[in-house]
Amino acid sequence: MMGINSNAKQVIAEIVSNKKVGAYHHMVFAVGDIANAAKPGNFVAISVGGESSQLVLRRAFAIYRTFDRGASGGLLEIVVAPHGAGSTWLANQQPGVKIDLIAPLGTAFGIPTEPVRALLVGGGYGSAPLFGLSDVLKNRGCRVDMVIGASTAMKIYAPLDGKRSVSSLTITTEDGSTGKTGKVTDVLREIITSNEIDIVYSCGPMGMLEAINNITEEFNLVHQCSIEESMACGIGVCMTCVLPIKGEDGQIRMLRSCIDGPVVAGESVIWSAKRTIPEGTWGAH
Amino acid sequence: MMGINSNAKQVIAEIVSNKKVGAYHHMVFAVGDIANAAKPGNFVAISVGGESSQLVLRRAFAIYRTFDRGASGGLLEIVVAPHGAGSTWLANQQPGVKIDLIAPLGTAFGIPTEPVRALLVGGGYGSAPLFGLSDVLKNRGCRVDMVIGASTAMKIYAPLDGKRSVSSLTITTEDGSTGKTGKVTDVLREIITSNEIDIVYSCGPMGMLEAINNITEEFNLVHQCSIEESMACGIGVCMTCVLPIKGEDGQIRMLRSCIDGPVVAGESVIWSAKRTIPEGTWGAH
Amino acid sequence: MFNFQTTLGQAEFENPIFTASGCAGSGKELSQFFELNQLGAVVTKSIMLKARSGRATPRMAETPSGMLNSIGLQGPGIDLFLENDVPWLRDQGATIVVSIAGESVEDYAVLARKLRAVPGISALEVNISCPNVENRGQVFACHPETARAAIESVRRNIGGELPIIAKLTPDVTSIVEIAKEVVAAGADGLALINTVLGMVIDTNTMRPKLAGKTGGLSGPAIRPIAVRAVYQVHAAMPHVKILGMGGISSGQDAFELILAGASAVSVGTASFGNPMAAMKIKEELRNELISHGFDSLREAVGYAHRSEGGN
Amino acid sequence: MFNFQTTLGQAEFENPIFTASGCAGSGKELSQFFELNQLGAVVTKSIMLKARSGRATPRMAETPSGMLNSIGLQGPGIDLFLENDVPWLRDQGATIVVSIAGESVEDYAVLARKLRAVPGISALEVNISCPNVENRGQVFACHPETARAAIESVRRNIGGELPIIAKLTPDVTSIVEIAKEVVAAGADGLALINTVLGMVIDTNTMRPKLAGKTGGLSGPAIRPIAVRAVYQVHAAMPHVKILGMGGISSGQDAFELILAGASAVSVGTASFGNPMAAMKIKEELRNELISHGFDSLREAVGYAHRSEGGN
Ligand SMILES: Cc1cc2nc3c(=O)[nH]c(=O)nc-3n(C[C@H](O)[C@H](O)[C@H](O)COP(=O)(O)OP(=O)(O)OC[C@H]3O[C@@H](n4cnc5c(N)ncnc54)[C@H](O)[C@@H]3O)c2cc1C
Ligand SMILES: Cc1cc2nc3c(=O)[nH]c(=O)nc-3n(C[C@H](O)[C@H](O)[C@H](O)COP(=O)(O)OP(=O)(O)OC[C@H]3O[C@@H](n4cnc5c(N)ncnc54)[C@H](O)[C@@H]3O)c2cc1C
Ligand SMILES: Cc1cc2nc3c(=O)[nH]c(=O)nc-3n(C[C@H](O)[C@H](O)[C@H](O)COP(=O)(O)O)c2cc1C
Ligand SMILES: Cc1cc2nc3c(=O)[nH]c(=O)nc-3n(C[C@H](O)[C@H](O)[C@H](O)COP(=O)(O)O)c2cc1C
Ligand code: FES
Ligand code: FES
Repeated sequence: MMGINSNAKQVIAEIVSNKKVGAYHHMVFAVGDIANAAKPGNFVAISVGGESSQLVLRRAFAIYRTFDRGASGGLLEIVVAPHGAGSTWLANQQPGVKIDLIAPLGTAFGIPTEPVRALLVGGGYGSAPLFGLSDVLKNRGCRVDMVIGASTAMKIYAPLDGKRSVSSLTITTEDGSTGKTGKVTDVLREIITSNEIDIVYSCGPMGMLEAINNITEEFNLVHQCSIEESMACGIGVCMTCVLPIKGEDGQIRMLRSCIDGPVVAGESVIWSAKRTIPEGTWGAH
Repeated sequence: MMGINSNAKQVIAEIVSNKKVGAYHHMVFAVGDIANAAKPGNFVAISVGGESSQLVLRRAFAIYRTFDRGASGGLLEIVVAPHGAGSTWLANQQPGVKIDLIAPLGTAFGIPTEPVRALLVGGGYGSAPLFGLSDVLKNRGCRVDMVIGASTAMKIYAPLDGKRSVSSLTITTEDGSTGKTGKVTDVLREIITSNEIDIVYSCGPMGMLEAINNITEEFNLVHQCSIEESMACGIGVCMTCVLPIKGEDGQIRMLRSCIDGPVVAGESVIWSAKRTIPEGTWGAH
Repeated sequence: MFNFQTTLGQAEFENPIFTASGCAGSGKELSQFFELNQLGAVVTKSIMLKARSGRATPRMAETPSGMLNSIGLQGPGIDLFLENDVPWLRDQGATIVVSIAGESVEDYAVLARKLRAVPGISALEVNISCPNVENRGQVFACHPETARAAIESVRRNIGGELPIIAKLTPDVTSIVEIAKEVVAAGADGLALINTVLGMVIDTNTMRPKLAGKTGGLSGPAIRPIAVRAVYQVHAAMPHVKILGMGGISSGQDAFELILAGASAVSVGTASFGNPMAAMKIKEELRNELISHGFDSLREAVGYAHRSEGGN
Repeated sequence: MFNFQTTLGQAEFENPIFTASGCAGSGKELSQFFELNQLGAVVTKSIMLKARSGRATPRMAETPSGMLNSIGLQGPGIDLFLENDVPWLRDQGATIVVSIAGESVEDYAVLARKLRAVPGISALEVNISCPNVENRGQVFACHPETARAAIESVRRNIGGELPIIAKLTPDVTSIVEIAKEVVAAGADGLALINTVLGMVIDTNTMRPKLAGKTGGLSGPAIRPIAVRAVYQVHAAMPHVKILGMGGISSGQDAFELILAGASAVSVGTASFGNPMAAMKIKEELRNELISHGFDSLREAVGYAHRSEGGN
């Protein structure tokens, strides 16, 4: 457990841009060195609400991309879905405003050493971290296919330059307002088969991740997924963000999704637990 | 007691301008009809902190001036001294921001029916409501002299057009950075005598008001002062803002400075009480 | 048609949004902002036998998402109150809940006798979260025996008509124990919660900020405590009607207390920040209930207690 | 030279800023942000006899200026804790206060025996705000008898060396009564306050938001309750050292608790919003004390209690 949060830094970062993209806000922060340290899958924890806010906890956001601009400092980008008080506040902040953030936090997507065929599956704003991942995979010589799904077109996050970086992009919406009508899982089996996928990466709501995991098990594929649990601290000190994870020793433990996640192996998650403590969990009684 | 708050309206008012003037912010709000109803001495109660603020109470500000612009709606002006969380937040809000305010509240300065010689004495931002008062008095044919004091030059609020509206303006600062060195009370006796003052109006910290009242008693002058007590509601429902006031029947009562004040007769205030309940107060035991 | 009506004991109310005692003045102050007959009820400031000057100032301190107050029950005394305030409220068509407070068990008896024949009062809220001068200034509602004694005293003297709502403090080891005691003593309903004892020290003067040193904490900060208290008491005595309060400032907050088990809610501190708070909350609560598919307020009361199987 | 040192029982600390139990993980998580030896002490997460998975999720809900948690004391158990966590903290040069929690009086005895010979521990914080399985799950600190029994059990088994700091819950009718009881039972100091029992109902699911239904309220919302508790206990027992906590997020907040009577303060929830909170508070408190003319922390402890004549 040495080196928890070992790349993390707290900085006051200026908002460089804030653009509405469909239902989301694409926000860019000037973060300095942090940009170098971030890997696809990591997240950033952001203070919300300003000076005399009643919101005492940070909000976590998956890092969409980072740019190292050398001497002029790095940029970090996120995609915000205005939802409750905190995310709505953040989405309303304009360029020039200074924001307190901590990054990079959490685990990153594992990158295969061989050039493999990877399928990236994102739900809603869950597509955001997959574009950075796609770039890294491509640089390693991997073929990258992508599937993005949401309830409706406004909630599909698929920027142009992101689209260009993948070999194929399939979009699904439940209301059929863009792409195929249905869920991401409706198209996975065909893509996995026809594109001879070796590994699946996913990010989105728990229900979607579970459905994806059922399919990857069916095909016996490696599945790395980024989970989203309610986090009070984001740095491992509060124990609120736990979920049952089976270790290599077969033991189930309540692990923190902020430092042992958000990216975890799909096979290690006890999907059936559904927010209970499964029998046999270490320390359960 | 009929007609409490009877002219008060709650409106969402846009900030029209916000300019730093010395240590203060001169702020202008587009308030519509309210501008007509306000009288010198009234105050406005303003929500601070924004959407998810931890500041649950309004802040009171003396109304500096109002303008009726006919069809295009009225303007209301205040002078804000950034102090704690609420006033600092307000002073940082820029034109275009919408603010929830209630006005006009509280009692107004009594206007003599005859053309008399009035002396207006303000401490710090306490000078603000006196300029509107001065205009009204001048229109009634009164001669108006003014004294403004503060600890230092930056805390003297005396705008150019305000200065023009008075017959004489004396400024005092404790550090001598502008005007005469000393307190307002150091110059009062001379002005009262030489200008044959009939009535004194004052607004500022309690200590200053008390010192002024000692002098007006000495000269047997009418003294109307605007007091400042901690207010939770500003509209008379919470009973936090009380102070002991002697009625015409000689009975001392704990009266609400938000509806029975802020302007009260200097002679009715039990200055010696100093935040205690004086003996003989109605209901004290 | 959505049914917003509610009951507390035998009393019926058109809607579940009340003002909180001590947070609506005499009613006149708010009537400039909305018509008082739009409220489920006006709960009056706790009235005592005699006129009271209340505590010295400062009487309030703002705190994170809340405030402390130590008003000390300033008021005109029951006789002037019945002469002036009640008739005025009646003229407005307001539904009236009178809150009373005593310094002794006997005070409660006298207050009840003075009130029992007064027309136009819907219920009595009995504030027993105040100091008992006969018992070293200990708060009645802090101990089962004194809580019981105060409520029994009202019960015996009020006659059969007026429902009694006992208002409890959360500053106890078990609010359920006190609630059971006052219900056994004859309370028809419970008002939960009064303020939480707190203190602020002024770091400039380096002394307690309030003249009375301690004060009552109210506002959104205490809402989780209120929800817990209402939930616990409703779980223990589902048949006892609860008037919930503590930090309600939106329809969603009111909905939370209703789901926990409150049949009506009082709006206190929120009215200081916004005189229209009660009206805003009323509208928002109605929408909240309708959007969740409820046909009436009553169906939602205590809904958070349904068994896991429920949907 | 300004003297920032403080003592709790026989234990001495370089400065009065501690982490709060359960709010600093194992220490490792924070050590990326600052050196742990800069703290007055690291107070470890309450450790129990055996490994514990803690409660099901959701375990937290944000509330106005605060949060609810129901972690359920997840942890590795005392043996692994002594094997891994304590040596690591010692290596960092951290001053260590170990927090223990039991489910029975006997648990506290065993924990004390396991700890008494461990080198490098400065004090024991005894968390008695946890359920007693032998007494219908009632919280030890809620009743004088069980509070006393738990502390006595530690006292008898710890030997004479380690100071015992009893951590109390504010959810009682009289915290002074409980405080007196645990001091009589052998506590050298008191930690005030643990979280306040609360609940949030999720208006979407219309059920309690936390899997454990109720949770502990912490953060700035409860600060006035903490200040009051520290002030009351210090007034009653000025000689007993207090470790104050509850919503401290600035040096001014810490100063408030110190003026009320705390000799040191723990920073909890504030570290969730800002991992550097403890360091920021330390700096701000030092400046606050110096700017008020104090030459040492000690002079300021309980200063708000001085008589009216004082300046
Ligand atoms: C690892 C991780 C990555 C995330 N990435 C993104 C992202 O890229 N874009 C984005 O818009 N949002 C993301 N979220 C969700 C985001 O952190 C906020 O929780 C969400 O925006 C709701 O916060 P709020 O203040 O608007 O809602 P509120 O209702 O005010 O939140 C109240 C509390 O509940 C928690 N909470 C509420 N909803 C969620 C949720 N869905 N997941 C976790 N905690 C929640 C909040 O963190 C907060 O503490 C991510 C969350 C996690 C844990
Ligand atoms: C009738 C009246 C007229 C006022 N006119 C002006 C004005 O023209 N310009 C101006 O800058 N300020 C004025 N004030 C003071 C103003 O209302 C704020 O209280 C002050 O700015 C401090 O608020 P804060 O949020 O910055 O401080 P905080 O410390 O955050 O305030 C905390 C609480 O204490 C109360 N409080 C703090 N200081 C004072 C004070 N001096 N008087 C009353 N309550 C206080 C606040 O209202 C608030 O509820 C007036 C107050 C009253 C009662
Ligand atoms: C200024 C003030 C005065 C109060 N006076 C009384 C009172 O006279 N009688 C009473 O039973 N409760 C009184 N209360 C308590 C409120 O009725 C209510 O129980 C409490 O404030 C919690 O609700 P809130 O958070 O909505 O304010 C008072 C509260 C405040 C803030
Ligand atoms: C997530 C969390 C976990 C906690 N765990 C413990 C614990 O294990 N033992 C304990 O004595 N107190 C525990 N507490 C209580 C804190 O130590 C502290 O007493 C309380 O939170 C008030 O301080 P704060 O407002 O600064 O957080 C916990 C608090 C929180 C928020
Ligand atoms: S969010 Fe605090 S431990 Fe993970
Ligand atoms: S401020 Fe509430 S009564 Fe005056």
